[in-house]
Amino acid sequence: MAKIDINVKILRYQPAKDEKPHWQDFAISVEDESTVLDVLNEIHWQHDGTLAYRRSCRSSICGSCAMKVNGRNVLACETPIHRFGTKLKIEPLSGFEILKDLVVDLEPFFAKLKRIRPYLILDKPLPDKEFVQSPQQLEQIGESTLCILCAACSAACPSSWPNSDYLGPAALLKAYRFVFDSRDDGADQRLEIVNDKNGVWRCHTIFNCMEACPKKIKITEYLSRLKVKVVENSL
Amino acid sequence: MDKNFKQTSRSGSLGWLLQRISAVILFILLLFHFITYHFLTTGRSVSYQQVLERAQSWWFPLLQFAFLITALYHGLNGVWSVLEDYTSSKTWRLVWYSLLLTVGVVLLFVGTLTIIKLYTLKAV
Amino acid sequence: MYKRTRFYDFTYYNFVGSWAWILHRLAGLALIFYLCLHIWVINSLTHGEKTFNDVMTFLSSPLFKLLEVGLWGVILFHAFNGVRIIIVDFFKGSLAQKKLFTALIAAAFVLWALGSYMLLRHAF
Amino acid sequence: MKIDEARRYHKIDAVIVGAGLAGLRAALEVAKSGLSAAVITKVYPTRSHSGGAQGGIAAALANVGEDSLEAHMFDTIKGSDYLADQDIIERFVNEALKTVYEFEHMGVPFSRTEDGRINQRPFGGHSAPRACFAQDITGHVLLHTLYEQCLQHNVLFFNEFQVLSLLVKDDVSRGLVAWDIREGGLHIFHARAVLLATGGYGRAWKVTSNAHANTGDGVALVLEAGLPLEDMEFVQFHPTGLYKHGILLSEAARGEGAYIINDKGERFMKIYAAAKMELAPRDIVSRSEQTEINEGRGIHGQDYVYLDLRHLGREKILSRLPQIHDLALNYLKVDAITDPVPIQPTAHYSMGGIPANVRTEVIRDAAGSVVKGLYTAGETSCLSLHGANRLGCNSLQDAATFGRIAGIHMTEFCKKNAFADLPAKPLDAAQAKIDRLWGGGKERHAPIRETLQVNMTKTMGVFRNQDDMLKMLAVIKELQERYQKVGVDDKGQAFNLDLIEALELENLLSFSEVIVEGALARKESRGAHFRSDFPKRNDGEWLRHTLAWRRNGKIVMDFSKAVVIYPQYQPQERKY
Ligand SMILES: Cc1cc2nc3c(=O)[nH]c(=O)nc-3n(C[C@H](O)[C@H](O)[C@H](O)COP(=O)(O)OP(=O)(O)OC[C@H]3O[C@@H](n4cnc5c(N)ncnc54)[C@H](O)[C@@H]3O)c2cc1C
Ligand code: HEM
Ligand code: SF4
Ligand code: F3S
Ligand code: FES
Repeated sequence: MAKIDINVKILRYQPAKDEKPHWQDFAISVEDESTVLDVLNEIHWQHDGTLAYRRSCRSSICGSCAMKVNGRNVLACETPIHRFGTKLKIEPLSGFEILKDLVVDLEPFFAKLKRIRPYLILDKPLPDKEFVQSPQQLEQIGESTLCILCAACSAACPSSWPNSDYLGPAALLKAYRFVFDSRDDGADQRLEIVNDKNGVWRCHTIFNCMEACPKKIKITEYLSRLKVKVVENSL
Repeated sequence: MDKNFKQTSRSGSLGWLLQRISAVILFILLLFHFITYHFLTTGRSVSYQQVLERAQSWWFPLLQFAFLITALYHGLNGVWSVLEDYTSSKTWRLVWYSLLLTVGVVLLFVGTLTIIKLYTLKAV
Repeated sequence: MYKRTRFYDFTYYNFVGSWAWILHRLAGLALIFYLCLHIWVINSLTHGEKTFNDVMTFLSSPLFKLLEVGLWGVILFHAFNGVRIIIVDFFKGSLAQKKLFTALIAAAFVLWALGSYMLLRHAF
Repeated sequence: MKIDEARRYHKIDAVIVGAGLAGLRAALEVAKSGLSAAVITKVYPTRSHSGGAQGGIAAALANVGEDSLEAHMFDTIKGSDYLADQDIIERFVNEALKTVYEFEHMGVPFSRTEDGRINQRPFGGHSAPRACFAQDITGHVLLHTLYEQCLQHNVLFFNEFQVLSLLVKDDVSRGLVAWDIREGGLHIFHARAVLLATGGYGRAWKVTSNAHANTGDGVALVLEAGLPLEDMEFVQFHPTGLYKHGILLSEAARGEGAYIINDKGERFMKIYAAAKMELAPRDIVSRSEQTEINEGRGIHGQDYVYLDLRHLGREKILSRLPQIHDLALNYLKVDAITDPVPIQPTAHYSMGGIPANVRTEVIRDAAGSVVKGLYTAGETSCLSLHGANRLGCNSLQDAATFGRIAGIHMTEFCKKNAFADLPAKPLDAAQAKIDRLWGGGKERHAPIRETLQVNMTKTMGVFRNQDDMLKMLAVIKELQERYQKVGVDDKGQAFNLDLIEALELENLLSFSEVIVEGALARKESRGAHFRSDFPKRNDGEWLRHTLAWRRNGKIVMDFSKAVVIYPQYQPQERKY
């Protein structure tokens, strides 16, 4: 536990006065085991109160603090600075519109989530107790339920950059999670929604999403299974 | 809420599947095509005569024709999917689509003609 | 609000996946462009022996041979990466996509070297 | 009326503050009945702290072993050190099964038994395997599933809105005023019924497992509205907080067999709880750790001890406790496979809060008179279900079950009651808070918060005594003075984090005073509240709740609210 001097470059954008984002440098001294979030807090609390960013749980479960650090999407709160040496370059997520500094507009992201009907759709009557679901059936969707909706994947997907209509990996992963839930009866509706040019077919297996996911979810694999399911269903 | 996702009502499932099926077929045909035409025909060793001879065995035009169709379909369908990624306006989409279709039809015609001609031409 | 990324974010750290995709796309476009020319040129073969020989001479020139070597490389990359995509799509390739990439590209490289030898052995 | 000056005015049947388990569950219930329900939350719903819960949600399903509602009831009563109200617990255990089955029907991916039923595991203080869980992300999946249900039933979401004042007049709730974080500007929400579900207040401590958002806004708002708070002195400290960060290392580590050791390498729990060792209840383990630290047996004489996983082996650590391994590595650069992990007790759960009855109606005096149209549920409420110490896994169940119950009663209330008129000048209180911060005082909020948190951790931790607490009170008074002169750097409207944090600090300073006053008043040791100067439980005088108001700037207490005790569950000594 020692103090080190680091150089932090942050992409600033204050909507009230800036026409375009610009870089600002901060030379600060922090403990060597700090995380990127600690660094932002330090700057915000001690140097420049106008810096804006999102954070809450600071234990990598709430998904607030996804941002681009040295060219990669990460969760600021779980990323120790010792991974980067003494130079940090912090930017908001690509792909989304910037509201202010590191805060991006996530409304489209959540709207897309809603779009794929992210809830069990049931035709059968409810049992008195729980539905029976075997551990093997659960296994199919287990990993996909880890998603914390941090948007790191969707922001990293080159397919979404030129075209913000694309549903994006996070929403599609959610579609997978319900289509492959043994309890669900709504696959037809949901597959119809994702079977669209702006749906699953805009995924070109680029893998940036999977590389960016802080929960290490094998997103591309699940999107592939979803595609095959759509094909099976539409033939 | 739906302003964030324009449902295009265009399914991509068939295009996607055919792109992959055509790819597998192409994989075989293209290697074949390259070997027969490009590797074995190098140098001045190939004469008009030889080419015509081979072109007139019964299986050759069939393979060439299959190659022509799959390659055109796969390639143009690929370009279409690229263009779709970058154009969202309906009009432009229509323009591109017609253009690709025309190119496809013309090349299919020219290519087929070539194969038939090569098959029927008598060496002089 | 400010929209920063309009087409491609070149400052994003590019992983195996995204470079492979860009190259695959460019290769595909190059190939369909070549295919169009190819069909056109081959058609001229049917215009008699004189034209045939003119074309053939050009096609056998060292410059063209070098272009062909490049073409062969482009084809192999697109074809083998295409195979990787198909394995990802249907055979759980995502779970080892980087290894797959390395293995397939290595195979493509070997074929490229072999093919290039074949193409160039009579050229100079 | 200054409604015109509000950026916007919304008229909605039921307005729910907070999008954790409690808030969302209530909103869902209201929305299903066809009334309009709006959720106001300062972070996106899925960012709420409920998502951080790992262990599980308690319900006596008896899927894995023998269990019964009575056993669940008794465990909860005993766990609470007999301070919990037993009528509340009775309703709680009766509804708990329904809550879990409903969750399952909504699609929660609970871990399963071999025959496909909801799996359950043992948890501290529960006498049977009662924790229904989903891997180690139970809260996360519950929260996400509920959010998705709310989307389906068209609950209105006001994401990134921070509530700044309650519009309560003549003991009738009329709505509230909130600041739009995203774009700036005050909004008036005119409602028939309001639910406060703002979560815990652990952010008053430096070392805490709580999220940045857990600044106890709800309790502060209630205090400001002239209403009382209950049992605020009871705060649970979790024994395995990551050193300095306070981030929670799940109880699963000890469940899997991890040791806690001091500087001499001894498993010191053998002195304090020989039978249960590391698996004794949280308050006991936390106190034992602190005793070791205070007596100089912390590692290198410092204020931490070790959580030792090394003997579990690489295989088991990586497969069963991957999260713990990652946390230690990312935050402390410690590899749990080869090195022990520094830990210390961390502020974790707020037992106290906004007093309410079994119908979740907010009450305003010891006699139980209610504030019309005002409800509360979840960690911010004090029903009192957890008494002096809550059992693990009971709080998710609390939030969900009483969220649902709140929804039911709010729906009923909305159907019977018209919108009450807004008070004159509804915006004034909220506007004044902002104006003052924008006025440009010289003090900054960050050092004030830091001083508060450091001192709270020092004096209001697992051990408390009169001298320390009096000093703490003086610190708080001084900080409150300083707060009057705070100004913020950021004068912008959009996403003004500076302003938000300064506003939250005001809340922290406000309720911390109540915590200290409550702890000073309660001259006994019970559950999580341990006074070195009064180390014994005192049932004769203190089988009662503390209620505290702020009147004319002073905290006023009332101890006449007695604990509800059924004859069959008389207080006994609490032994494990
Ligand atoms: C690390 C950790 C692990 C835990 N593990 C378990 C466990 O295994 N089992 C268990 O039963 N319990 C566990 N708990 C406790 C449990 O998670 C919480 O008690 C419970 O989730 C609280 O839910 P809630 O709905 O009351 O509040 P929260 O989930 O905290 O939600 C509060 C909401 O209020 C909103 N809010 C707050 N202030 C304002 C304002 N001014 N304006 C607008 N909105 C506001 C927030 O945005 C948020 O949406 C754990 C707690 C922690 C910290
Ligand atoms: C030899 C075997 C070939 C294989 C295995 C193959 C495979 C593939 C695959 C799987 C795709 C789909 C990529 C996606 O959807 O993201 C694709 C796209 C494409 N292919 Fe091929 N291909 C081959 C040959 C060709 C040829 C000969 C051409 C040119 C005529 C061509 C042109 C294209 C184009 C333009 C695309 C679109 C690129 C994109 O969407 O990014 N391919 N190919
Ligand atoms: S899939 Fe991964 S990257 Fe994408 S939103 Fe979920 S957690 Fe984030
Ligand atoms: S990066 Fe994008 S293209 Fe598909 S595999 Fe991931 S969503
Ligand atoms: S702050 Fe919650 S994920 Fe980083």
